[in-house]
Amino acid sequence: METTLVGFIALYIVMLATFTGIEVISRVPAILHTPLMSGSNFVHGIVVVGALYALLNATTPAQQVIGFVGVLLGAGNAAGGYVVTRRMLAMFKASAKEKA
Amino acid sequence: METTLVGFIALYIVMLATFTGIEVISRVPAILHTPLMSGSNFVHGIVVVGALYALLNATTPAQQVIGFVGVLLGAGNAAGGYVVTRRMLAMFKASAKEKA
Amino acid sequence: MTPGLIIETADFVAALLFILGLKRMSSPVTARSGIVVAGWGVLVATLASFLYVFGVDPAAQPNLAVNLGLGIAALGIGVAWAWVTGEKVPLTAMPQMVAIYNGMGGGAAGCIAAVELSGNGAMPMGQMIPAIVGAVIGAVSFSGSLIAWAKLDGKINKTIRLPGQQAINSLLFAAIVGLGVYMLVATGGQSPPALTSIFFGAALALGVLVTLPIGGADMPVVISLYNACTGLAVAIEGYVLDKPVLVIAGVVVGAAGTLLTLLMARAMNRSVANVLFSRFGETGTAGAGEIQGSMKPVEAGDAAISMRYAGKVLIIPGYGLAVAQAQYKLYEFVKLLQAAGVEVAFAIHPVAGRMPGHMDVLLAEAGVPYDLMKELDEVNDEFRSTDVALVIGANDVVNPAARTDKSSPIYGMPILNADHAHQVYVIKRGQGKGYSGVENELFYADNCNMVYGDAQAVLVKFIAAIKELGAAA
Amino acid sequence: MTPGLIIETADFVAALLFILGLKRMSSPVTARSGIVVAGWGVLVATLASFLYVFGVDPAAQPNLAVNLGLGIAALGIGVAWAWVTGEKVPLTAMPQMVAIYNGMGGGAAGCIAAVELSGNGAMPMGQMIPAIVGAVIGAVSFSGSLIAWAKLDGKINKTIRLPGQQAINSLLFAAIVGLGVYMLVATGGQSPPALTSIFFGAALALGVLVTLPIGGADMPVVISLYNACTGLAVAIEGYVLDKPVLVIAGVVVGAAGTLLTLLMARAMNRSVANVLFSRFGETGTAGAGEIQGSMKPVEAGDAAISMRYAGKVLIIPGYGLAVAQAQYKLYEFVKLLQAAGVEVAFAIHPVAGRMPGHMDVLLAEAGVPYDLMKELDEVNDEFRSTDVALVIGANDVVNPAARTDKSSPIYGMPILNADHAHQVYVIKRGQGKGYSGVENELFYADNCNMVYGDAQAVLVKFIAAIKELGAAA
Ligand SMILES: NC(=O)c1ccc[n+]([C@@H]2O[C@H](COP(=O)([O-])OP(=O)(O)OC[C@H]3O[C@@H](n4cnc5c(N)ncnc54)[C@H](OP(=O)(O)O)[C@@H]3O)[C@@H](O)[C@H]2O)c1
Ligand SMILES: NC(=O)c1ccc[n+]([C@@H]2O[C@H](COP(=O)([O-])OP(=O)(O)OC[C@H]3O[C@@H](n4cnc5c(N)ncnc54)[C@H](OP(=O)(O)O)[C@@H]3O)[C@@H](O)[C@H]2O)c1
Repeated sequence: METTLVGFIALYIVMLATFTGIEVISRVPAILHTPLMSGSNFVHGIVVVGALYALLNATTPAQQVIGFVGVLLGAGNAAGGYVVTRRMLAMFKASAKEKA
Repeated sequence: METTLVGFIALYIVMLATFTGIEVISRVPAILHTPLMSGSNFVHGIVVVGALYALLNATTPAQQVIGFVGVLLGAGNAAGGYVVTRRMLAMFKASAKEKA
Repeated sequence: MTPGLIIETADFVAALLFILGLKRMSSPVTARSGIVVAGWGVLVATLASFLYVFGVDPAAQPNLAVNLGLGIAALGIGVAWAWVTGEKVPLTAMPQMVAIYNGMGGGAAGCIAAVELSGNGAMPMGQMIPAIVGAVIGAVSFSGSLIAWAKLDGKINKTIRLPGQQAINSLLFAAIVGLGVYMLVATGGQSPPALTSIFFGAALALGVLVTLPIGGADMPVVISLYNACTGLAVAIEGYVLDKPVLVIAGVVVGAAGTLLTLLMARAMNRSVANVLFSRFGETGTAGAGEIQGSMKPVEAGDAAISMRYAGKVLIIPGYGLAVAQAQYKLYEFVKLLQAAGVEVAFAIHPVAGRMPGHMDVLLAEAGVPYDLMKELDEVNDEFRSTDVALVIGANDVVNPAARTDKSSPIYGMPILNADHAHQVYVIKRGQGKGYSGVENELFYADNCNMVYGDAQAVLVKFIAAIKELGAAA
Repeated sequence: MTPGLIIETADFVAALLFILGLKRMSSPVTARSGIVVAGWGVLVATLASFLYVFGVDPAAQPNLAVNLGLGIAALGIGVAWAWVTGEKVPLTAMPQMVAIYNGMGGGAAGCIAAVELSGNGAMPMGQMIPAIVGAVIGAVSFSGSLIAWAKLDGKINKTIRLPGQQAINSLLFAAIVGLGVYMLVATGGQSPPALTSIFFGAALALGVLVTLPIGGADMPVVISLYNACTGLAVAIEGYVLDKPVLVIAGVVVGAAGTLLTLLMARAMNRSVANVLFSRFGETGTAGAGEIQGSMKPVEAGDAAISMRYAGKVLIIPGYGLAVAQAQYKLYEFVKLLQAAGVEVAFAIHPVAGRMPGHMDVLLAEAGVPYDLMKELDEVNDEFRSTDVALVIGANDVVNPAARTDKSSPIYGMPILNADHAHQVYVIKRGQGKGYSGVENELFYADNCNMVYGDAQAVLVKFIAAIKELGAAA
């Protein structure tokens, strides 16, 4: 893989991602702060992709074990975060016609 | 100059800058929309930096002329945008004690 | 630190300062420092860019002293000229100044492209395509903005429309695309100067031709659009030059310009394409039906006195206030009311006047504190509890047809609920219609009275009436 | 398209989907689709990443089949386990599940670092420094989150605090830094496995030791902080692996976690450092002075009937509602009131309960529509025009001392103005204090009556009283 995240470019990406993150997230209303917590937790589950890369390139048994554990943990992060967030959000409903 | 804005990295920068721009700017209240227009106009005055680069690297007289014009125009953009925006913003004041 | 590193650092800092500066624009309290913050960004990056002298192309080495001199001269002249004009232009002429400064930015982007395309060697495709696209956008933005300036400044008064305008524009556009592709494929970055000149000439002509037929009143939308275009051109040339700071600044401005353009178009109930390609009002006027009732004039003095004894007055300024330059007199009048214990605020429609935020700047100029300026959403429910709504040179923004008349061209546009106030006074010169050219039912309503006259003249009478009252008491 | 290009495209799409997904979280109307959008992002990037098989290191080539099998197995097991636990965990156990999933992410980042550091060749400094820093953050986040899980899940009940805790932690931290520097300088990316193991062991131990002394009630703050840490670790390892999508996702999550952590800390009127390093309540309780007056108990039935005949009731839920799991009974009661024509809404304090948004999720679970849930700023002025404020298991969030008593540990925290309502009823079991351990003057106020009992039990009585009334009528 050609290295692209060199020097200042990485800084630019971090700066812009920080602004994007702060702006986007500060618009989430307090009512959704618990799902936001688990939803953002889900988003870093993308780490599983990095773990897969590490595992596929493992050469020693030690690397294979660590890589395996990494993928396992990352997959758990992603899947668990997704399910829990979806379950919570599914509960938020607007007032419907079906009045009590 | 080493080329760093290659391929996807440029796309990432554009994507993040777009989100940052939209989020930051949609927070500007209607009351400040005229200064926002001239202020953002000022920001692209940074083009003068690119024009300077082009001029300093000019080899032919034609390039020198075009480069000169570019720097002139860019400098006008930046300086004019700044002055006009500052003047407008300077007028916005809060209610003070000094009641009429 | 090497010169290259210093330049890169300065660029990074500039990008950061731009975003921080724009973030400060989210409140009138911090906005003033925002432009200063962004200003430091441009300053730092510009100063640092002189360090390029340590790394110029070997081919440019012999020219270095000359180029440096030219650079300093160009910077000096450009800054000095813009600073002086910017300082002394009256605030009413702001829109055309924004147009001209914006055009200059587009022109600068075009110049960068021209230098790169007249290149010192073969250019890879990946650079050449953006360079050409950026060149066209920059050039159109340049010449188009100049036309916008000329129109707003009264240098061009007519909307000039050639027969078959659309076809001509399309042909020209096709020619530009063709030339661009030819430059790309056939010349590989070494296109002969004559060809490049024709290419740029065509792009400049396109900007002129596209802008000429658009009416002067639509110019602010056009300027905002060209602002976005210049941003885009700068971003693209930034990519060509491998300068991330230009890309970021350009993209952010592109977003800002696009947002403001859409906002204006939406608030005018038209699409951006409609603004650009069709003459407005041609269909509009026919729409409105006959309105029942009559306009009831009232003496300026009587209106002023009834406001003097009101509990709460909401003032709705519009384009006519700007035309009459009556904001100073208006605030003088408001201060008299306040001194008499009347609660006064300004209800400002997002597209009152001819630019977004036009009225706010105008009122701020006269010294009105920004906490008295209320936005539509904030104030619209207050009209019911308002004794007097005073409409000054506004028309479309208080037209109830926008709420009720599906056939009206302004139907669906949010309006200020002036008609909900107990009493409405409208200051205008006569039967003149607003920007959209439709009749306004509000003026015929039972609770509405007209104070005819130029806004400035009427306000002078208002002030006199109140002062007289004070002297008599 | 080459495999590499497909992977890069998928990564880019994933980053875009993450941001679009999070943007949808800005409203309960769109939030449900937001997590789905972000979900597609992870799915696309994960599937694409299998294309790495076409470009593995030559050294890893012989292992490819095994590695691929391991990868699929690990993915399968991880997803299956998490999906099943995630689906069946009760909603009350959400905080600890978030903790454990978060810890797993930190662990995965740590594993990436471990693989890279046990590298296939010498690593440049520019990669090794971030790899090591990311490893520490990831490992601390992993073990710390597990402790947080254990505490919240009741597996660890005591706050375990060693003598000289601070000194031990500092020493351990210094040791980790020392080891890291040694690995960096002396081994050049080829550090012996034993050393690496000690290094990671120390980092894991640090996470445990830092988290153990923190009280269970403070755990949500800690989880949010570790969420930010995991984001940071992921971003850093993304840099090491040259994967921009990891950098962007990690940084965005880091921002989210930091924002939520600061929000919680500020709403609790404490600094983050205070949460982490000092036992809370030790000083707090002493602060409050004697309160005049007495608590006036009232029968559950009487309270219910007075609400039945009120015009407007605002309900303030707090931690006690969660403890009693009384949200279903509460909404049943509310529906009875609504059927009787009473206007009912919920006033929700940003830090009611033990997590930000805790009450909202709880009420949503019981079926309360989100448009009845009002935020503090939105609702606080309404109390003056409210007949009855019903406080259920809430304490700190309605404590007027936050407004008036400068010596109180909660002074300055924004509170719900329950005391401004005409009548206040408070449901709680006895004299128990809230999270901050201070007395609450509101309970002694003239317009306040106490309904003693477990929230669930009291609400059952409320419901019975209203139903009886309906039957009698
Ligand atoms: N703000 C923007 O971004 C923007 C951009 C482009 C277009 N627009 C459009 O501009 C319009 C703005 O609405 P508006 O209500 O502010 O203005 P308007 O609808 O254009 O009406 C202005 C009124 O002012 C009166 N007037 C003109 N000169 C006057 C003077 N010297 N003294 C007193 N009255 C005078 C005119 O009537 P008399 O001739 O009878 O005096 C006219 O009816 C909207 O239709 C909007 O869509 C806005
Ligand atoms: N939300 C967050 O993000 C977060 C995070 C960490 C900390 N905190 C803190 O948590 C506190 C939240 O305030 P709060 O008002 O929601 O709760 P609180 O101040 O902790 O008070 C809870 C009250 O509920 C009562 N209670 C407990 N179990 C009950 C039951 N089964 N039935 C009826 N009542 C019961 C208790 O009194 P009895 O024992 O007399 O019944 C207690 O006074 C704030 O201090 C906040 O800073 C919040």
